[in-house]
Amino acid sequence: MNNQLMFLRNGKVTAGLVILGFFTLLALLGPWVAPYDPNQVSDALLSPPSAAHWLGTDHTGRDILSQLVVGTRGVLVVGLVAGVSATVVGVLVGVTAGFVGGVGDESLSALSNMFLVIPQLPLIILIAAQLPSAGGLTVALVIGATGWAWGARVLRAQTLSLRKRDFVEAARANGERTWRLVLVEVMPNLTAVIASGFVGTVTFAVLSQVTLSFIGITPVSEWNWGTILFWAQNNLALQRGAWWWFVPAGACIALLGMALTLVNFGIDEIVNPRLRSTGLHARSLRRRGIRPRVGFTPVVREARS
Amino acid sequence: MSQTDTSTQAGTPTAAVPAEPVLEIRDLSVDYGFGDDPTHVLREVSLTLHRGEVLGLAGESGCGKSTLAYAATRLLSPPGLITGGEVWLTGRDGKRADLLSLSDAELRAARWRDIAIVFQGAMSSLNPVFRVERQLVDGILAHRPGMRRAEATERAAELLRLVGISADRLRSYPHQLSGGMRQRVMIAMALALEPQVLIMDEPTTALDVVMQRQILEQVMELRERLGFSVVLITHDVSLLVEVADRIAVMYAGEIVETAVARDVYTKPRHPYSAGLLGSFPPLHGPRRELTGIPGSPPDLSKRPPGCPFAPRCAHAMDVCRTELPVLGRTAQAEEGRLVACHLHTSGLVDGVLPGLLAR
Amino acid sequence: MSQSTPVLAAHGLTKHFRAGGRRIAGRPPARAIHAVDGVDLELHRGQVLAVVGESGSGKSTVARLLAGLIPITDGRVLLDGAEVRVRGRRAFRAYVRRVQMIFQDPFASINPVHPVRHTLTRALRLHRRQSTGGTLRGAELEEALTELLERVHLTPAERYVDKYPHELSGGQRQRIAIARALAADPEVLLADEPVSMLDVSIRLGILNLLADLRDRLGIAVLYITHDIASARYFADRTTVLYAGQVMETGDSESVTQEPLHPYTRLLVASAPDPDDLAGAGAAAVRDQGTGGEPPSLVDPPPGCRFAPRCPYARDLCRRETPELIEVTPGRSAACWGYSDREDRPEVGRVSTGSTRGGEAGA
Amino acid sequence: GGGGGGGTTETEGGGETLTVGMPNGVQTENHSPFATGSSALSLGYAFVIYEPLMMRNQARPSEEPSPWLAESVEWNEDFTEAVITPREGVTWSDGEEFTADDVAFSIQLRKDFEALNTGALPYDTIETDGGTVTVTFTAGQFVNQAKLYDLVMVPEHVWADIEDPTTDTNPDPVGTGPYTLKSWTPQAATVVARDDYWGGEPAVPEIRYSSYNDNNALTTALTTGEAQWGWTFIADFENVYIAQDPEHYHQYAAGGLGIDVLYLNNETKPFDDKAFRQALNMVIDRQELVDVATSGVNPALTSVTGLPLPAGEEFLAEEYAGEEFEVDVEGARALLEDAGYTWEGEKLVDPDGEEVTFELVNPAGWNDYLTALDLIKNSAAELGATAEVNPVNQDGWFADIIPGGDFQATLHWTDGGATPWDMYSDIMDGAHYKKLGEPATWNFGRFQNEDATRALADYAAAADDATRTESLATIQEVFVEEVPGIAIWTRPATAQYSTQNYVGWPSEEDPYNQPQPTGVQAAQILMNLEPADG
Amino acid sequence: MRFLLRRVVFYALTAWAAITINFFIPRMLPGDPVTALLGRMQGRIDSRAENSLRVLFGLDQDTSLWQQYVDYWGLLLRGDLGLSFTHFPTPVADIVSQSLPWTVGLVGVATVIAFVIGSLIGTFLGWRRGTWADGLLPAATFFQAVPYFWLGLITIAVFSVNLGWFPSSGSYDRGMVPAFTGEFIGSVVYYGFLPALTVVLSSVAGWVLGMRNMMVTVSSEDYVTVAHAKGLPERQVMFGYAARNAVLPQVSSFALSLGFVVGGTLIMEMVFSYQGIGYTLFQAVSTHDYPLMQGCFLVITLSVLVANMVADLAYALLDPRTRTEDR
Ligand SMILES: Nc1ncnc2c1ncn2[C@@H]1O[C@H](COP(=O)(O)OP(=O)(O)OP(=O)(O)O)[C@@H](O)[C@H]1O
Ligand SMILES: Nc1ncnc2c1ncn2[C@@H]1O[C@H](COP(=O)(O)OP(=O)(O)OP(=O)(O)O)[C@@H](O)[C@H]1O
Ligand SMILES: [Mg+2]
Ligand SMILES: [Mg+2]
Ligand code: NI
Repeated sequence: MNNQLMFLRNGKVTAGLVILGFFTLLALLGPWVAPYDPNQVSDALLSPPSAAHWLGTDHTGRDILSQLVVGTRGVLVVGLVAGVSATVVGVLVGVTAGFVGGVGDESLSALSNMFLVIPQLPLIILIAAQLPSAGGLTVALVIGATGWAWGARVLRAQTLSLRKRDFVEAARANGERTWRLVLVEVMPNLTAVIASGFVGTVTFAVLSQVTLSFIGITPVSEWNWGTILFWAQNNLALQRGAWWWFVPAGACIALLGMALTLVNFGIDEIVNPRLRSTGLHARSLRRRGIRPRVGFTPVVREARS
Repeated sequence: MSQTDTSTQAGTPTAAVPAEPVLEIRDLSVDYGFGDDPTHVLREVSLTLHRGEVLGLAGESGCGKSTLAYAATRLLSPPGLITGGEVWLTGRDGKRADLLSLSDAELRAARWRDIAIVFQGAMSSLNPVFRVERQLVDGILAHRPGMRRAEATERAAELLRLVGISADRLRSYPHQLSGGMRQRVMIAMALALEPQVLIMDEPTTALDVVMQRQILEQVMELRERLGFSVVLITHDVSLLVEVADRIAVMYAGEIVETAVARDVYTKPRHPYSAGLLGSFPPLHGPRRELTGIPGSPPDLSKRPPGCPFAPRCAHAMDVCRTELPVLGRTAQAEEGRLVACHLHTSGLVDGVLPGLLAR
Repeated sequence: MSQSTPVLAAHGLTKHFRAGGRRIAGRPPARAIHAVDGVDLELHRGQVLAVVGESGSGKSTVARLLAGLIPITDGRVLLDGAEVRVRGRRAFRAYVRRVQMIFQDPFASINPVHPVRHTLTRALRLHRRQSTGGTLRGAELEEALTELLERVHLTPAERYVDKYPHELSGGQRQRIAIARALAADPEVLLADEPVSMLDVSIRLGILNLLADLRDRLGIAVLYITHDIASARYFADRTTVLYAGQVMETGDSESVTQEPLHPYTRLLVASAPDPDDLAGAGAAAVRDQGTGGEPPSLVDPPPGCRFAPRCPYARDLCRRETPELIEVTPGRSAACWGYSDREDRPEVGRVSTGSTRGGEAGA
Repeated sequence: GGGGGGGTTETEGGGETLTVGMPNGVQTENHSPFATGSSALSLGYAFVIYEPLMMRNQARPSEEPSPWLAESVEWNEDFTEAVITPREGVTWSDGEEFTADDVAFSIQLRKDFEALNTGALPYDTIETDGGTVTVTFTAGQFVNQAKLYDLVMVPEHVWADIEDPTTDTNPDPVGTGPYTLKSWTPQAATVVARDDYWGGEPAVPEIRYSSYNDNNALTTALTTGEAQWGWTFIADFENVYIAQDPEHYHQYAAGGLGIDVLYLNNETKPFDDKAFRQALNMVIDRQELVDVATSGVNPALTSVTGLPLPAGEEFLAEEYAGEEFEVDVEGARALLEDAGYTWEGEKLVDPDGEEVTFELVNPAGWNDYLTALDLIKNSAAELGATAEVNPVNQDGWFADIIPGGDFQATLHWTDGGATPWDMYSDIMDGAHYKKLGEPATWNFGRFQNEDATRALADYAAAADDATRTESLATIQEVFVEEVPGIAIWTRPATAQYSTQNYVGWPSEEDPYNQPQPTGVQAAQILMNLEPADG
Repeated sequence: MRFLLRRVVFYALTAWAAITINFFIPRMLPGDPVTALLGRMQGRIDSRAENSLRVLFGLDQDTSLWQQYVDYWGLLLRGDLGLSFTHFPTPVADIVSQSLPWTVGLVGVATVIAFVIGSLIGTFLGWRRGTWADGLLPAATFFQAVPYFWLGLITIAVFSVNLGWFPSSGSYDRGMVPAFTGEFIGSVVYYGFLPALTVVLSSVAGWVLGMRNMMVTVSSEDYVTVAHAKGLPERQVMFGYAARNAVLPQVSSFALSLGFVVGGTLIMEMVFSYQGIGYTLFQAVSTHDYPLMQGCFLVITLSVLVANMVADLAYALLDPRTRTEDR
C-alpha cells in the first residue's frame, strides 16, 4: 500500500491537515480577507461581537477578527522559519553525530544534550530581550537556534541504528561516497522522523513566540495571536468581561497546536505501525461488540463474509 | 520433479497413536484486521494433540503456525480475531473445556496450569526489568494463592536446576543471561505448574545447532519424566522428523498433511510436504539432488479459490484451481494420516499418482 | 590442494574489537574482544569455500574484514597474490570492484526507500564504464540492468525494475542483493549467511543460483553459514571456525562425514538429522559432556579455545594453542590430538556419518 | 474567599489593617530609604518610617509647603542658602531625640555620597548653629527648593556607624515617622503605628504593603478589595474598578505640573519647519487622546501654553489666559498653504516638492503612548501627511533614540517640580542642547531659541517675582509660537483607594496632596485618615 | 559505575557551558542596566542622577571581558553571585535563595502530580485502546497545545475573580510570616492550588499521550503476552509488566522536559504573581540586571541539571539494564 495514502486515510491526520490548511490559507490571504485594517481605530470601543465586528473590537475600536486573521501570518511564518531552521540544524548535528561516531559524535551529542538540559524558554527570553529589535523573524531564528536539540537527539539515535543497517553497509561495500551514503541512503529513511521533529518544533515555536509576544518581549506592532493577547491582558480584557478579545486568540493557538499534534500522531503511526490498526476501526469494532485486548483475543462467531 | 531414494522402508511408528486427546482444535478460524476486509489467515483448522505426544507443526514462514498456537490459547494480539471454532482442552482433573468460550477468569486459571506456551521470540519473552526469580514466582503464586513466597522461590530454584541452570541465577536480570539460558528459563517457567500441554513456538531458531540440540533434548527428557504433551512449531522439518512423534504440515493457513513423523519423511503424500523435504540437504548419506519448491508462498490476503498450493504444484489438476481440498484420509486409507490434496482424497486411481507421492 | 594462486587469500587474519564501548583517547584499549584470531583462508576461482561455526564465532567478521569494511588488526589479505591496501576511496573502490559482499538479511540489506532500479544502477554506475569510457548511462545502462536481473533469474526484468523492496518476496530481494554484488563483475563473492533469513523452500533457489554463478562465471565464493548440511551440499571446501580461530579445514564431504576436530564432531552431531533417528551420533558426542558455552572472547585464555568443552582435553590443550596440522592431504585440524607430541590427547577417530551410512541409504 | 475582602483583618488595636498594593514584583529585604529599588522605597513603607523636612502639596505645587520635620526652611535672596529649623519634641522610634545634628548629618550624607544625591543638589557647606542647620549651595536653587524639602531624615546615631550607606540594607529601620516595621516577607511588609509619634496616634493601626507582580495582579487585588490603596494604570477604571463598589472605590488623579510631550526633532524634516509643527499642533484632538488612550484618566491639556490647569493657573501668562487648544484642520491647511506646501491628491507636499512623511516611535508595550501615537497618526493624515507608528525596543529607545535625537517624533514626559520651569526647560532649554547623535539629557528635540534659553536661565536665577513673571511670559510665547514640541496631556499622580474602612483621602474635593502611597506625602495622608463610620 | 561516571562528566560539562553562556549572553548584546532602570522608573528618577547610578553599579570602569569572566568564576566558586542592580544592594544569592524554594516546591509538586496522573491515564488509555477511551485523545491534544498563560488567566478569571474560591495571586496569605505551622502550610497549599492546577492541566496531556503510545507499543511486547499466558491477574499485567516498562522512556523524557517545565513556570509565576525564580529572572531580564539574570539562569539551569541527575538515577534504579551496560 502506498505510504502517502495511508497517511491520509487516518482521520486524525486529515482533521489536522484541514485545520492547518485553513490557517495556511488565512496566512496567505490574511490582509485581503480581513474585514478591516487591524490597526484602524474606530468609535466602537470595546464592543462585543456584532454583525459589523464578528469578534468585537478592542479598547481603541480595532476589529479583533481582522487582527486574528492578519496575525495568522506572523504565527505561521515564525513557526515555519523556526521549524525549518531548527530542523536543518537538528538534521545536520543529529545525522552527523550518528554517522561519524567517535569523538565527533561524543562532542555533538554532548552539545545537543546541553541544549536540551538548559531551559529553553528562559534562554530564549534572555536572548530575545537583549536583541535590539526582536521582530518575528529574529525570534524565529532564536527559537530555531535553541530548539534543535530534541530533533538532533532523536535523529542521532535513528541514524545510529540506520548506520548499522545492512543496506548502508552494503552501499558502503559498493564504494559509495560518504556524503551519498548520508544523503541518498540514510536520509530518506529519516523522513518521517524529521517530519515529526519539524512538526514538534513548529508547535514549540508557535507557543514560544506567542508567549514572548504576550509578555511583551517582541514588538507588539507585529500582529500575531500573542500580540492580541498582550493588548487584551494589558487592557484588562478579562476583568472588563471582554471575552471576545481574549478567548479566540487562545483558542486559535490551541487549535493550531492541536492540528500539529494530530499530524504528528499520523506520522508517529507511520513510524510505529503498532499504533495504527485499531484506531482506524474503533467505531465498527464497537458496533460489532468487539473489544480488542492484548492477551484475550476476542472470539466472534459471526457469519463469515 | 525429483526423486529421492533415501528409504523405501517405513520405520515402525515410534508411538502407536494414543487414544486420549488432550487438546483438540476444531475448525479454528482466525482473521487479521478489524476492518471490512480482514485477512482470513486460518480457515477452519483442526488438529488433535494426544496425551504424552510431541506434535510437530511444520510449514514455511508466514503460513500461520504461530497464529494457530496463539489463537488456540487466545493470546493473539490485535488485530487478530477468532471468528470460529473450538479448542477443547482436557484439564488435569479430566474435565474438558472449550478455551474459546471460557470466561476471562476461568481462562486465566487454565492458562499455565493446563496449557503453557513458550514463544517464538523467547529471547524477548522475559520482562527486562524484573529478576528471573520474580518472574518465575509470580506465575506460581498467581495460581497457588495459598503458597508462601519462600516455597515458591524454592520451587523456582528447583525449576532452574531442572533445565540445567544453577539456582543462583535466580537473582539475575534477563539481560545478564545468554540467549540459551533465557530460553531455558522460559522453558522452566512454562513447566512451573506441570501443565498438560506445552506449546513451543520455534524455541530454538535464534540459537545455534549445538544449543538447539541441548535444549530440545532437555525438553524431551522432561516430557518423559513429567508426561506432558508438546506442540513443537518450527519450519525446520529435519528437526521435527527427529524429535516429533507426529507432524502436521501447514501451508497458507491450512493443515495440508498430518502423519506419523517417520511417514512424513519417508512417504510424503502432499506435494508440498514432498517439496519441503526436497528442499534441505541431508547431512549424511549420499548427496541427493535438491529441487526446492518453485514460486513463492501465497499472499494470505489474496487467496485464489481452490488449493492454495496449486500455483506452485507440479501435479496440479484443474480441480485444484477451483476447489479447496479438505483434510481427509488418503485413498489408501493409511492409518493415522490425513491429507488435504485432491490427488489423494478424490479417489483417483493409484497409477495416476506421481511416483514420490505414491510411495 | 591449491592448484593455482588463490584469488583472495588471508594470512593470520586478526581482528580485535575494543570492549566496553568507546575508547578513551590516549589510553590503550583496556580490553579487547578477540573476534578473529589468526585465520588463514584461500578462495579459488570457481570454487566455494564454506565457513561454518556457531553464532559469534567470527564468521561475519571474517567476511567484513575481507570486504575491507572494517580495518584489520593484524594479518594480510592478498588479492591475486598481491597484498591489499585499501587506503583511500579510489583504492577501496578498485578493490570492491573485484571483491563483493552479500549480506545475511535481504530484508535489511536493501534500502527500503529506493526502487530496485536505484539500487542496481548505483552499483552499475559505480563500477562499470561506458564503452566510450564515461559513466554508464542511457540505453547502455538499461541494457546492463536487464542483463543483471536476468543473471539472477529475475525475468522478465521490466517486472522488477520499478518495484520497491517491500513489494518483493524474500527470495526476490536476496536476488536483488546478489545482482547488486554482481554489478561490479567481481571475482570474489563474500556471501554472509545469504539464506539464513529465507524460507526453506526459497533457500535452495538462492544456493543454486550461487552455484550456477560459480560454475558459469568462475567466481570464487565465500559461503558463510551455520548450517553444516548446506555447506556439505554446496561448498567445495569447508573451514570450521570456533571462537575466532580455524578449527578444521578440508573438502566439505570429508569434513562433514569424517570430522577430525572434536568441535567439528560436536557441530555435526548436533545438527538435526532425520536419517539418524536414534540420535546415535549426537548421543555419542553428547555423552562425553560437551555441554557449556563458547568461551569469552575478551582476553581468551591460552591454549585451545575449545579445551574447556573438549572431552579429550589435556593439560597441553589448556596451555598451548595448537596450530593447524595437516592430517591428510588437503585436510588440517587445529587439535593437539593430531600432533606427534608426547603429551597429546587421544581424540580417537569417531566418525559420525559414514558408519551409519547404510542405515539411511537405500 | 481569600481573595475577595480577605485583606481586611482586625488587629489587636481594634482598627482594620490597611493593605497597600504595589505592582513592583517580588521584593528583597532592604529597608534603606536611599537605595533605589529597595523594598522600602519600592513598596513605599519608607515614607511612613522616614519623613521629609517640609510637606509640599503636590496636587497644588504652587502652594507654600507646610512644616513637617522642619519648623521652617528660610532661603536667602538668590536661593543659595537655606536655614533649616528642626521641629522640637520629635523622637526617633528608638526613643532618641530628633535634633539639628540629625538634619545636618542627613544632608551631609547626600553630599558625601554622590550616589545618595539623587536630586543632584550642588551642596556647598552644611553647618549646625545651635538649633538650626544652614545649608549653602554653589548655585541658586529657586527651582530646586522642593528637592530639599523632600529629603528624608535619618538618625545620626544609627547611620554614623554605617560604613557605606549606599549599600546598607538598614535591617532595623529607625525613623521619626508614625509607623515602625513589624514584619517583612518577600510578598509583604507590615508596619504598625507608634504610640509616641510626634503628630499623635494614627488612625490606622497597621499597614500591610503587599507586592504584586504586575499591574494586572494589582488591579485584580484592588477590584476584589484585597488591597485598599495602590496606584496603577487601570484601563477603563470606571467599569473595571469603581463599578465593583461605587460607594467606596475611588480613583483620584492629582494633576501636577508634569506633562507628556510629543518631542519633535527640530533638526530634521518635516519638523525643522515651524509651519508644519504648528499645523500638526492644530489638528491634534487632545480630548480624544485622553479618552481613548488613557481611558480619561489623564486630564486633557487645554491651555495653548501646555500648562496643566488648574495646577499651573498662576503661572499662566496674561497673554494666553483663556486661550485654548482647538482642532482646526482648515486653519492648519491654510497655514501650510501659506508656507508653500501643496497637495498632490490628498498627499501633502512640502515646499521642496517632497511628500511629507514621518515616523512616530515609542517603546513597545507602552500602551497609552502607542495608542496616542496611533491617534496622532490619524490626525496627521487629515493634513495629508503620512505617519507611521513604529514601536521600538524599550532599551534601545532609552539608550540611543531619545538621548541621541534619533527620531522624528516621540512621546516623552517632563519633570514636574514646583514651577513650570522644569517642564519648559525639559522641552526647549538651549542649555541642554547637544548636536544630533550626542546624548542630551533633555531638549531631545534639539530646539534652539536664544530668547527661550535666556529666559529659562533668568527664571532660575531671578531674585524677584517680577523677573520671573517676565521670563515665564517669554518662555510661553516661544513655546506657543515656535511649537518646539507638542504638549499632549497632563501627567497626573493617580491612585486608587477604598473608603470602606477609612476616610480622609486626598480627592478632587480635598486636594491636600497627591494620593500615591509611595512618596513623602504618605505620612500626611495617613495622619489624615479616620475610621469610616459603620 | 562507568555509566554514572559518564553522566557526572556530562553534567559537569553542561554546568560549565551553562555558566559560560550565562556570562556571555548579556554582555555580548547592547543595552545597559542604568538606562533600563531609568526607564522602569519612568521619570521618577532625576536624569541627572544617572551618573551617580553608574558609579554605584561599577559600570564606569573598563575591565576586559576576560577579566570579568575570571572574576565571575572566582566569585561563583566562593558562592558569591554578586549584588543585584535592581534590588541594590541585595546579594543575588539572597534573592535566589528566597525565591527558589517556592518554584521548586510548586513546580516540583505540580510536575510530579502531572506526571503521575498523566501516566496513569495514559496507562489506562493505552490498555483500553480501541474503546471509547480513544475519544479522549483529541481533547488531550487540545489541552496539550493550550498556552500556559492563557489557561492561567482564564482560571483566575473564573475561580478567583468570578467565583472567589481561590486567591488570584501570591504564594501565601500576605498577612502571614513564613513559619512551620499548620496554618501557614495550609495557606501555602491554598494559594498554590490554582497555579499548580494550571501547570498540571497543561502538562498532563503530554504525559497522557506519551504514556499511551508507549503502552500500546509495550503491550504488544512478548513479555506482556507471556504475562497473560501465565494467567496473571490483569492488574498485575497492566501495571507490573506493561506500565512498568512503558514508563521507562517517560522517565527519561521527564528529565529532559524539566527544562520546558521551568520555562512554563516562568509564565505561570508572572500570571499568578508567584514569588518564584522564573519571575525574578524575567524581572532581571527586563531591567538588564546582569548579576540577577546570571544568578537566576544559573540556578535554574543547575536545578534542572540536578533534577536530571535524579531522574537519571531513578531511571537507573528502574531499568536494571543501565546499571551494568555501558550507556
Ligand atoms: N498483525 C497482523 N496483521 C495482519 N496480518 C498478520 C499479522 N500478524 C501476522 N499476520 C499474517 O498472518 C500470517 C501468519 O503469520 P504467523 O506469524 O502465524 O506465521 P508463522 O507460520 O508463525 O511464520 P514464522 O515461521 O515466520 O513464525 C502471515 O502471513 C502474516 O503475514
Ligand atoms: N563492531 C563490533 N564491536 C565489538 N564486538 C563485535 C563487533 N562485531 C562483532 N563483535 C564480536 O565479535 C564476535 C564475532 O562476531 P561475528 O558477528 O563475526 O560472529 P558470527 O560468527 O557472524 O555470528 P552469527 O552467526 O551470529 O552471525 C562476537 O563475539 C561479537 O560480539
Ligand atoms: Mg511464527
Ligand atoms: Mg554473522
Ligand atoms: Ni518432484
